[in-house]
Amino acid sequence: MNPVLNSALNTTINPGMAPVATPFFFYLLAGLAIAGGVLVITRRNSVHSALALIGTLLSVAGLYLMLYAPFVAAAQIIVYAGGIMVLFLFVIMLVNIERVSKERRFNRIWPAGVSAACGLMALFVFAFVKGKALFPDRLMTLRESSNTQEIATMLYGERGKMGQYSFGQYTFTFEIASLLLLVAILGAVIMTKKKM
Amino acid sequence: MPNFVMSYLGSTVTPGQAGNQFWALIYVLIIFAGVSVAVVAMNWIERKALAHFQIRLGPMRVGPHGLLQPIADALKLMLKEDIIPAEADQFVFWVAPLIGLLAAFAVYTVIPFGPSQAVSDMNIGILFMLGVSSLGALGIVVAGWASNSHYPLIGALRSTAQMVSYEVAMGLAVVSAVLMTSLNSTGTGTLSMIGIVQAQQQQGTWFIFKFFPLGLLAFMIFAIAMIAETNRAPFDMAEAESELTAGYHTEYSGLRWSLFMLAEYAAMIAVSSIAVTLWLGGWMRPFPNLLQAPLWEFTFSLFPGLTFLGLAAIAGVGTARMPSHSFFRIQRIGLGVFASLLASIALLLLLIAVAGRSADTSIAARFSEGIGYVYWFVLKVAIFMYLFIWYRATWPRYRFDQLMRVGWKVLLPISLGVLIATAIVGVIIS
Amino acid sequence: MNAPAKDGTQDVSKPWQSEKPYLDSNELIINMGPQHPATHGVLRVILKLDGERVLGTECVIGYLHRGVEKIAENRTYAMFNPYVDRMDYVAAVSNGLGYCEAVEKLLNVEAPPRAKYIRVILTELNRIASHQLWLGTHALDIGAMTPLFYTFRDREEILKIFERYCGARLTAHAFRIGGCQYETYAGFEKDVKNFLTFVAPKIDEYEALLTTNRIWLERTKNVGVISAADAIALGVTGPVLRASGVKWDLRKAQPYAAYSDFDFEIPVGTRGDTYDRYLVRMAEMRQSLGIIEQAVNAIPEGPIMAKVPKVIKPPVGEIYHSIEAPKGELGYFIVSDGSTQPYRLRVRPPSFVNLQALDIMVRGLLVADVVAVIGTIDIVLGEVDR
Amino acid sequence: MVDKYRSQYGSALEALTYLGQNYLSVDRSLIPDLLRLLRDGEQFDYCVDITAVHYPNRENQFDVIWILYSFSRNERMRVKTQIADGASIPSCVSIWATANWLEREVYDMFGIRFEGHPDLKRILLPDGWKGHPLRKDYGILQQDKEWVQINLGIESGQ
Repeated sequence: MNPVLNSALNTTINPGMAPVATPFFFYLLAGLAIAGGVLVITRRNSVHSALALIGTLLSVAGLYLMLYAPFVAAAQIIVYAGGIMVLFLFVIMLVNIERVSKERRFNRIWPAGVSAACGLMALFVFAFVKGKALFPDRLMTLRESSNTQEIATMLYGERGKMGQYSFGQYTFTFEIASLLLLVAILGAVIMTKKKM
Repeated sequence: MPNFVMSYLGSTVTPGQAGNQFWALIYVLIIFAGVSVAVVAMNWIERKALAHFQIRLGPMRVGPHGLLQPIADALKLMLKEDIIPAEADQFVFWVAPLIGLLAAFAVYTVIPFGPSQAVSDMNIGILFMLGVSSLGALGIVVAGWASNSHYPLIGALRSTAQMVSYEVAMGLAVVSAVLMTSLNSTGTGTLSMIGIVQAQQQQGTWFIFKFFPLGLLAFMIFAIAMIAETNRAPFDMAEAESELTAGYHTEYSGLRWSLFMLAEYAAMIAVSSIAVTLWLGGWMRPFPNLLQAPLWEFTFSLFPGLTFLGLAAIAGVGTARMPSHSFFRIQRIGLGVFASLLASIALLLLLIAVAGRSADTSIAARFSEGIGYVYWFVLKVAIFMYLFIWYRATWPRYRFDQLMRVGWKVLLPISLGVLIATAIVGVIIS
Repeated sequence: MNAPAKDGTQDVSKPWQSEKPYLDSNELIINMGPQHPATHGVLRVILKLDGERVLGTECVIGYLHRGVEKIAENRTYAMFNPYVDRMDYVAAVSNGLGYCEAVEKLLNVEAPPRAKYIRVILTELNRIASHQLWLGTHALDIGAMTPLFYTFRDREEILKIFERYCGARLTAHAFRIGGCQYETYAGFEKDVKNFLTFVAPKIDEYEALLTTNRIWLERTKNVGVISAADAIALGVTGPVLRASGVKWDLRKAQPYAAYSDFDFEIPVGTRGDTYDRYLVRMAEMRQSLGIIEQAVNAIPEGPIMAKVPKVIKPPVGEIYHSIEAPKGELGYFIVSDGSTQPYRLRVRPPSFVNLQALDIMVRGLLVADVVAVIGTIDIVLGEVDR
Repeated sequence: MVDKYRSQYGSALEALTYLGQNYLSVDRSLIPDLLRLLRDGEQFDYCVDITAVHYPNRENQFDVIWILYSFSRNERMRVKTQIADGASIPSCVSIWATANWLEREVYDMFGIRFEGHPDLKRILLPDGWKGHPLRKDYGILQQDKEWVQINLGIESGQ
């Protein structure tokens, strides 16, 4: 790993924690994540791909742990693996769409898919090459601590005292997210609304 | 070698913190063995207690008073043929019980049997537990799907919907407990399990008694939600024999089926240990602050020994009253051996307790202290286990839609209310 | 779905027809097959489900059909007596009473008073045993495991009394045409009295377990409701009819076998749902205890067998006689052509007719309720299929 | 009550009693409306039973019997009619819903067809069964030999 990142990491961890980020675990988890991702796409049976996706999510949670962000890892397990994936499996089982109709629809739109993938690939390559210039020194400065007060101050600056926080520069993004959720909920209600 | 071992015995830091993988492995093995023994004991107690509730005797043939029945069951299940339905999904069918088991046992890495008796003290302990226990629902969904037959699918969907909806109520109840931890001097709460128990110690009250109605209410919600979470007693819609034959594990047989049973019991113990840690002050003995005097300290440290002595006495009375017919001779010997085993454990514990009292810094003192912690924790969990059985004997089963109604329309609003009330009271007091 | 008519009584004559012309995509047809834990015997119910909700049911019966009525035409009157016990094997004694009384009516013979009293005592004991078996299995279907063991322990006492009286426990061939075969064994009254004092607190135990049990109420209140008008139209009788508010009991309306000498009330429900049927049957058990007590205290002395010719050859003619069996009105229509064998013997089984009401009670409920409703109608397949 | 009907229907209706149980022996043509009249006019609102008796040597071979009971008057009544073999009789499911299964059983056992019955098919015997067991000409061993041998392929039990 490049020295800058390593030293930055070491300073941020509190002294009591022995380094968990041993290379062996890192490669294991990263490998698992990639393998899971590949499996998700290649599997014909939708339940298998869902399981593979769960595998990926869990290994990513492991990666977060290695980044000394247990809270994010736990959130990842609860929200993604425990919550959303269960509902995914629910939908797969309940709707039980036959495979044939899926394939026919999939085949017709593959040109659009490929072009979108190429666009995304170009974006990644561009960011990777120009890395330094684009994000000069935006290293992860968020230090992990079990003290919720510290986290609050880090996230929301000094105003993060108990109860009087305001989102500062994140307000706009927060509103968009909630709007998105609202749309999703309405969609769900309309789609499942049977003539009772 | 001894001082090497001794140094570890005396360690006051959980292996996780000490970063010592080897010692953590030992702890994990101890906990696995402990939980398996607990599951075996639970199996026996459930059958006997349920039987005595229903004015019958329960297993009496296999070993004295059916003591060897769980072992016989385990053997039977191992020898049973492992049938996989024809078009079942081989891989998924094989993986499902493993997911269930993984979810059930992963929780034990964080359960604190004592201030330093836990595999690792994650600072997100309670979150990790909720996350992993919600993975259990995956195992069930996938099992229902893989059996590729009508009833298990419906059973699986039902039990998953039930688990997901009760997780919400459970999570909120847990949050209100965690809120209480932040009312100590430093004003910052903690998610780590050991931290929660220490907070209860500092605040001198178990959270069940804190802000009187709120703590109890949150505890009640958690107690109800945890029964639904493990598909037990009044909420056992999944294996409602009368309609869906046996729910999601209909197609399983033999060892694979026993994995599901193991997962269910392990989940029950895990969930009730969360309740104990959060509301009933984990490993703390009753009235730790009030009765500080060394005399009290000593009497409480005698409790483990006395309990085993009581058990040994019961077993002894059992051997004495065993009928003298030749058929019972072996059983009488068996029960006698069991009684003497219990008696010897009792003696050992009493010895440690007495030795511990005399010299404070000696290994024995720390040993008896450690035993005390584990004993009180296990005692509280055992009470919960008995409640599970009691519910199963008395309550009929909820219908599925009533179950969901209770989950969403009753438990959720109350737990939200309790959460808000705890927050308000907390801010006002601190 | 046949929408219920304005005044709440559905047009019951037309069985369920699905308005939807095509089989709806998520309409499920589940077979609650002949061997299913909750169908109290070999009854197959085809459930047409929309998701969890029941659209309609169709009962397929006949798995236990033994052709009892055909056999009757080839047996003499006395030889047919044991067959009658095999129909509703849970309440065998009351079957026997019905048959013997029907033939006695045909022969225009009256059983002596002592025989009548013995008959009443044994039939009421049998009613309690039948209700206890119903309560045990019904509670088990809804999930409460414990009542089953309590009820079967107490039922054991009744079966012991039958065994001491006539040698058989379940299908006790207790009565003969013209009276009873056996004089009551020494200590019969003492046993019955001990039983009365033994079982009274036990019924309170069942009540304590279930009557105010939150989940029991939730699972049985407003489940399987049938209005009085529908019940009468469907010919439903017994506790199911009384739970719907019709105060009618053959023991009071058309008393037979010394029932006129005893006073007892008829418990009646109001809403006609599963909970009311539960209450009616529990009250009926208590009433039966009262009847037995009065009968045992006032049992007359005297012969136990009327003068009945060795070979029973009733005059040509036909009669219909019915009694109040634990499940409802059990009737015998016997046509005799003067020979020793009945020309035609028709049995009117209460379970067969009550089962017909299942379709009405269950529409719109959930699968779990179908099990509860089958339990509450209290059917015995031996009687349904004959 | 009986004479009111005799005046109305004249010869087609005949009231008899045996051992205190009165019953009407009625001509086949009166059947659906007389029963409806009995239910509405005379409150015989509970149809206890519908059954039949087979008299092979009579030209009208079958007796179809309705056993009625009136709750309000606490009284029983039987209505009998005679029909020839193969003749059908109007169904009274629309009068009493209980008739549905009772008529199906009479059809199953005797082969008497009921017109207007919602779904007249066998109720106790398997659908593919040939013959109607309760007819006098149907031997008692036939049921055993026929079904057991053909379907189960084993020698009959008797």
